[in-house]
Amino acid sequence: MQRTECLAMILAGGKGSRLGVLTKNVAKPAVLFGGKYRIIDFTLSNCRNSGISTVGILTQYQPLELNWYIGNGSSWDLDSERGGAFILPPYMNDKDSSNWYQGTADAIFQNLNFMDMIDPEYVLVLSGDHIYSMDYAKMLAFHKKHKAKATVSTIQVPLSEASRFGIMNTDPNLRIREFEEKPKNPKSTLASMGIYIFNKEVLKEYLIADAKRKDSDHDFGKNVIPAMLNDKLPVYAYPFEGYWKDVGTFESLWQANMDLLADEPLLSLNDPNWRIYAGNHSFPPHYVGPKGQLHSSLVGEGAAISGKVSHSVIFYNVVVEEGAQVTNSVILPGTVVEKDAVIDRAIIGERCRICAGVQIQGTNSEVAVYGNDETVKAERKGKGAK
Amino acid sequence: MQRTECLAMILAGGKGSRLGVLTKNVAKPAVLFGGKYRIIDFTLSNCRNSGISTVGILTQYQPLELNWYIGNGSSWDLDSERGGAFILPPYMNDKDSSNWYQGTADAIFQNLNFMDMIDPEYVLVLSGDHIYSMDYAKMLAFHKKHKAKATVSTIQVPLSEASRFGIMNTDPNLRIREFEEKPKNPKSTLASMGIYIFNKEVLKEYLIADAKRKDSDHDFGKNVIPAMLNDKLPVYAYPFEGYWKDVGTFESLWQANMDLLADEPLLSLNDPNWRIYAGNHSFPPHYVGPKGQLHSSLVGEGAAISGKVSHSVIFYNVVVEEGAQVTNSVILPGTVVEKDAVIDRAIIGERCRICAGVQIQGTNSEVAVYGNDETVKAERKGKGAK
Amino acid sequence: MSDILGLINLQCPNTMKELNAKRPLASEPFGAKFRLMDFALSNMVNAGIDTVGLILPFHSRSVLDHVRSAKEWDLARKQHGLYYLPMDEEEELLHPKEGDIYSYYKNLRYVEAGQRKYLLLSGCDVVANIDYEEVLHFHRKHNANITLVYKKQDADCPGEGYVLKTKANGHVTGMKKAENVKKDENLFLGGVLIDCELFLRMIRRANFGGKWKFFNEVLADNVENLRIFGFSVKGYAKRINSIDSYFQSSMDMLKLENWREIFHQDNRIYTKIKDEAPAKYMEEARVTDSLVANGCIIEGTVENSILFRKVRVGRNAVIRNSIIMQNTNVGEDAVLDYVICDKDREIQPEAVLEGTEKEPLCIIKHEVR
Amino acid sequence: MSDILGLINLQCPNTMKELNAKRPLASEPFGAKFRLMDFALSNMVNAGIDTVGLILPFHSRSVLDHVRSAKEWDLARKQHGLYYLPMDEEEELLHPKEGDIYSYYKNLRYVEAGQRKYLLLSGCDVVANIDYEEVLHFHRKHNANITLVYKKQDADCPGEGYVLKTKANGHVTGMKKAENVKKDENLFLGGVLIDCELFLRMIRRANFGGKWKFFNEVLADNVENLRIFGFSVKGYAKRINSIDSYFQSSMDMLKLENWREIFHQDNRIYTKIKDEAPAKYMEEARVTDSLVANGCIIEGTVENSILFRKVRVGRNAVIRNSIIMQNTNVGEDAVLDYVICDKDREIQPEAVLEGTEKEPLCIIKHEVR
Repeated sequence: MQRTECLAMILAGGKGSRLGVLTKNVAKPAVLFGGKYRIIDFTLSNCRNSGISTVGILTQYQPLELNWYIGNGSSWDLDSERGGAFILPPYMNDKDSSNWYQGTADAIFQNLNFMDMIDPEYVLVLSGDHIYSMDYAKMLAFHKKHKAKATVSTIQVPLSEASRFGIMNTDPNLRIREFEEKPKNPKSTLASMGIYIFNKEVLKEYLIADAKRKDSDHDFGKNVIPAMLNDKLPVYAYPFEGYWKDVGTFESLWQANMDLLADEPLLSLNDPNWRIYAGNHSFPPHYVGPKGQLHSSLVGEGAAISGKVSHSVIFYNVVVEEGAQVTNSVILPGTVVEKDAVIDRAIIGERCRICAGVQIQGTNSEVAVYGNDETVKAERKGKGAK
Repeated sequence: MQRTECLAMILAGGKGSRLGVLTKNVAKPAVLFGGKYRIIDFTLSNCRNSGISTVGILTQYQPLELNWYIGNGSSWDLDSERGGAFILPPYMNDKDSSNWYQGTADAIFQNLNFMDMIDPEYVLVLSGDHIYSMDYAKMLAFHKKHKAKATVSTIQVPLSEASRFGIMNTDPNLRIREFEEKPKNPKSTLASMGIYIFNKEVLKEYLIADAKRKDSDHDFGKNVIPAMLNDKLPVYAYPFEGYWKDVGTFESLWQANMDLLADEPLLSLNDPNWRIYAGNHSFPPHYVGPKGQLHSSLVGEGAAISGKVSHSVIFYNVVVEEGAQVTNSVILPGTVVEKDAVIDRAIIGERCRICAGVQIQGTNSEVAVYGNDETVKAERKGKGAK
Repeated sequence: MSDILGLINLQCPNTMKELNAKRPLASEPFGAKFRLMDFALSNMVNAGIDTVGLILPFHSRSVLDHVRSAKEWDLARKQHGLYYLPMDEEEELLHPKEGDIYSYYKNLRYVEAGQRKYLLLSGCDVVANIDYEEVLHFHRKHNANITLVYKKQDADCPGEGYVLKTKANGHVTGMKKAENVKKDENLFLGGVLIDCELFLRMIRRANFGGKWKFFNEVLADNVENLRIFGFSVKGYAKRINSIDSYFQSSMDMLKLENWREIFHQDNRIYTKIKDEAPAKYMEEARVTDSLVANGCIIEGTVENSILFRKVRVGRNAVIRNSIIMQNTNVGEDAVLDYVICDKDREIQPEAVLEGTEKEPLCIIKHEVR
Repeated sequence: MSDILGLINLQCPNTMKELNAKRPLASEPFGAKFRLMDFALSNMVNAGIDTVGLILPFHSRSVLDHVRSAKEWDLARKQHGLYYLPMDEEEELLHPKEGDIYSYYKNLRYVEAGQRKYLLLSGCDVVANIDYEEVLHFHRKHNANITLVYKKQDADCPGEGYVLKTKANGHVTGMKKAENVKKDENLFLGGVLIDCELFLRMIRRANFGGKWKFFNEVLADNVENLRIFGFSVKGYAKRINSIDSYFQSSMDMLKLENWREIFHQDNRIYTKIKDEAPAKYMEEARVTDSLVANGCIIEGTVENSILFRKVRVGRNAVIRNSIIMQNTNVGEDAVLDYVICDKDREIQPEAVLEGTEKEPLCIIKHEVR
């Protein structure tokens, strides 16, 4: 049997507080996206497509729906005897002490024994709440080629946004010389994506050291990477190019959905060589009625469209009745948009009922948002029930 | 799709403190038994053989090896799309509060949302650390026949041991009139096995009420069942007959292993209609050398026996070299008993090396016990490295 | 564990050879993402049946390719699950026996080893979402030896079939083969619930006695001796026995109530998972009265049609009254009307392909899969 | 994802018809719990190959029954995994073509769809734990077009086989068929690592040119044109081509070093899981020099023998130099010497069954499985 070369550890405990009603009962990685997906599908599919078959998923906040969704990992072909998807919640150790995960580095630190059991050569640390397609095998090849001890995946961001990220300065060989977490005056626009590859033994050493430091936030960007740089370890910046989005707010989640509707979207869902895997629901192909109208939209399975849908993302099992109009919106699974209802610039939660004639209208600066299982009887404008 | 009639919830977080070195890194349900099994195999196989396909496994103490072992549940045919094995560790809820499981009832209470998601008619509460074969379908039929709200599985115990158990008094119809947890002066010998069936809605109601009571230990035997009796709910005692053992100490674990060596053991491992499923290791059939001698013993796969083994349980991948003698002992996986070593009345941990010529001798009252990965070079008598 | 053992005979005669001579009827695509065998398999699984034997036709490649490990039907199990029952005698092929009795006889060991009380036998030529739990309930309630599943016909149904005469309580008093099935006749749908022991006895005796056909040589002869009951399927149920009935039944799915009843119940129809993206409608798309599967990208006009997974409809292309199977590209400005187009075809831009309602134009594959 | 696509030809000629005329060689039990095909399948899986095609023989029942969903080999996958490649032309059966080229030709679509750089082709008649990762390394190092896996024979090996002439660096300079393979000759073991593109080209051309046999009509003819290398297997490797070689190879497993090398490496041999209890030795058991599988219960004497799963050895029974397959009961006081006993047999108490080393007595099943 082959040794696991690279183990992926996905941080999936995020609460996603700014997504309000959409993360009331689920962790952010479980938020729905793109007509059939959940955000974590992109990271899991990246693993699968990059040939990484052993994945630890570190959960903490409201893990039930996420655990249920991931199940045995079979949707991503991760239900393998020699690999697999392992849910890693916080646990109690033999000293009867126990800790909730304190920071990104602490979460990995608390699972050192899992890492030791798998015993990979490299550890890939990922976040479960980014939307992107990325071949980690290329990043690993880069890491090996540069004989790095750690590699940080990076992307160019607009200078105006740089202070929201970890920003790096590199030498011409892409070796990182300086790393500043959320600098007030960023010196470059090369931002960390929160994706790291470490040589396992090096990672272990630094995590143990970091855990002992009382002044540490136990965070990769703030503590572990700077400590490695301080010790002059070879840490490199892998330059990623392509679509990458951390959807932290309603508006960015909405925008990321709308991005899919371009004629040639930057993030392709239809690439036969880079499939995006998702949980399966066994719904039939969707139905379009005699008066259905569909333009510039994505429509999931099991939906029944008898009204007008344009520039929208319609999830599985949504019903749009005759005379209803859905524009510039995201309708989550199982919601019924009744006769003559009108929805524009909105995100509507799962299993909602938008009653006949109701009008929902977001604004340019703020999309209207409704949580799950709501029945909307009267007209409401603006931000809805956040 | 059929509704799940009965959901099993297995309490598998026990530390098993009295099993010392054998539970240093694993929870008690993961302790090895019978040449190829772990204790929880019996409960999981009972579920499988009773037609229960949805199982929640509540873990807390050192869950890593247990999680790894259970994996996607495929060894017990629990990797089903419409059922499955779900590991349920403590988690953080949307109020940012979090609790370790406080008692048996609290552990179930904290997973009410899981129960609601599955939405079964009945909930079967089980312990993951008992060794027995039991058809839960019969107990469920009993529960339904008596129109009980709760049913407690019971077994007759010797009067001398009754004060270690929850003891019941029943009327002639087996309806429970009184339930005393560990009574000093037991009034009967009908003991609770810690196995309960509840109507889900009733269980939910009582768990919510129990959770609010500050004076409660949140324990089924101490609190929940007495509260139901107090409210005059129909609670029945299901009479189980057969082999049942809670192996809490080295001696009882050793004895339970020895029980398998009888010509017709009370607990059969060879019943084609009641298979005991276990994780699989893909080892070959075991090898017996030219000078091998084997009597009254169980031998697992991948073992290589060139010495003398009698009245012992030999796990997979154990090596017994020429001239070595193993008697009345349990040898856990991967251990090598070198030339001329002599072992009697002992439990030897995994991957140990018992060096050539060493003698290990337990006593009548105390078996010798060694933990995992030990190299035993010199003779030690008695209790070993507990 | 279910009391019922499942057995599906995929050796249905292929009545749609026009479409693909080597693809067995069981593997014909249906309903924009399914194959005909999905109905028989899913109906069994939905009734909690955990052991299903598939009697394979000689051309088994497309079946094995579709079902594979049977994960999608939750039948990839360690114990029980799916059993492939292949042909394995040269004799069967060289001198194929008419009828199904010999096929069952050869697989009696599967039935014996199953150790269940009942056997549910099914063909693979029916479009229906049948609740076999209800059938079992009916079977027990009537203390029947055998229950046959039938559909009372709403209209004449051309082509041969077996019809049942039943009393009001369902007791079957007569069975016969009809050259054409008429309105109000009870068409047998192929589902047979029978005690395993009785089945074993009947098949052994029939094979020994040189009989060939289970329905008309064994069951029909026992109408007097055994308690044979008929279970009437109330919902949509149609047997596919020609291109014509295939086309009609496909078009039936374009009615919302049929689509809901067949596909959108609690009891789902399962099929092979392909992980395609949601269907994408471009700005110029005009689609009405259609079923559209995931993976489709539509720039043209689609009316009253069924698009399987990964169909691409080019700009200004027009598809009407047609069935377009998986992975076919319809080029720009092409016009299709009353067409059944097989998998993986390339329809050239500006092509004009027209059949008629009575005779849809079949565009077939050259290669076999 | 592996660079290698696996393809196993299970249409090996059955050279052990004495034992079971309808069981293909691939399904012959071996080594107390395995079947011969387990070696080919496990060796591929252990090299990280995640897509394996099984070219089925006509008598495929025992193969489908053993492999089923392929979970045990970790090949029950959504994408990739195991593909059954059945016969599907009457012609193949009516006028079977000699040789293997037509079988490959018919499955070229599988090879094309796999989209991998290399193809690893294997038969199913070899007992060996082969590290194909090392073979790939060797193949790349020598920039070979084709690498053939062989074993230099320690002793004469009766029966026909293909032998390779190699230079010191492994370059193959000659290939031929031998009627009897001699000591020190390089016996080809059936493993071929080849670029997919080259394989596709060669098979298309060979089939078109009316050639039948891949080894001696295609590979042998290209020794001059292509870089063909031979990879020498250092460890235990034996081809099963007769009852005699089967018996010898089985007995070889009773040497601790062979048992360890074949079965007890990091690279395991996988087989169907049966969930039997550990073997139970009763007070009276006397067992030496044997392999004993789970589920056995032994009260008698066993020497120099192989007991498959669920064999029961009654009190005072004596088994020597024998292979007893799964689920056979040996009655009290029975005596077996040089016996090969098929599955599910009942050996009566006090029976005396004796073969010789040269000619073991075969006790066969009547039914087929």
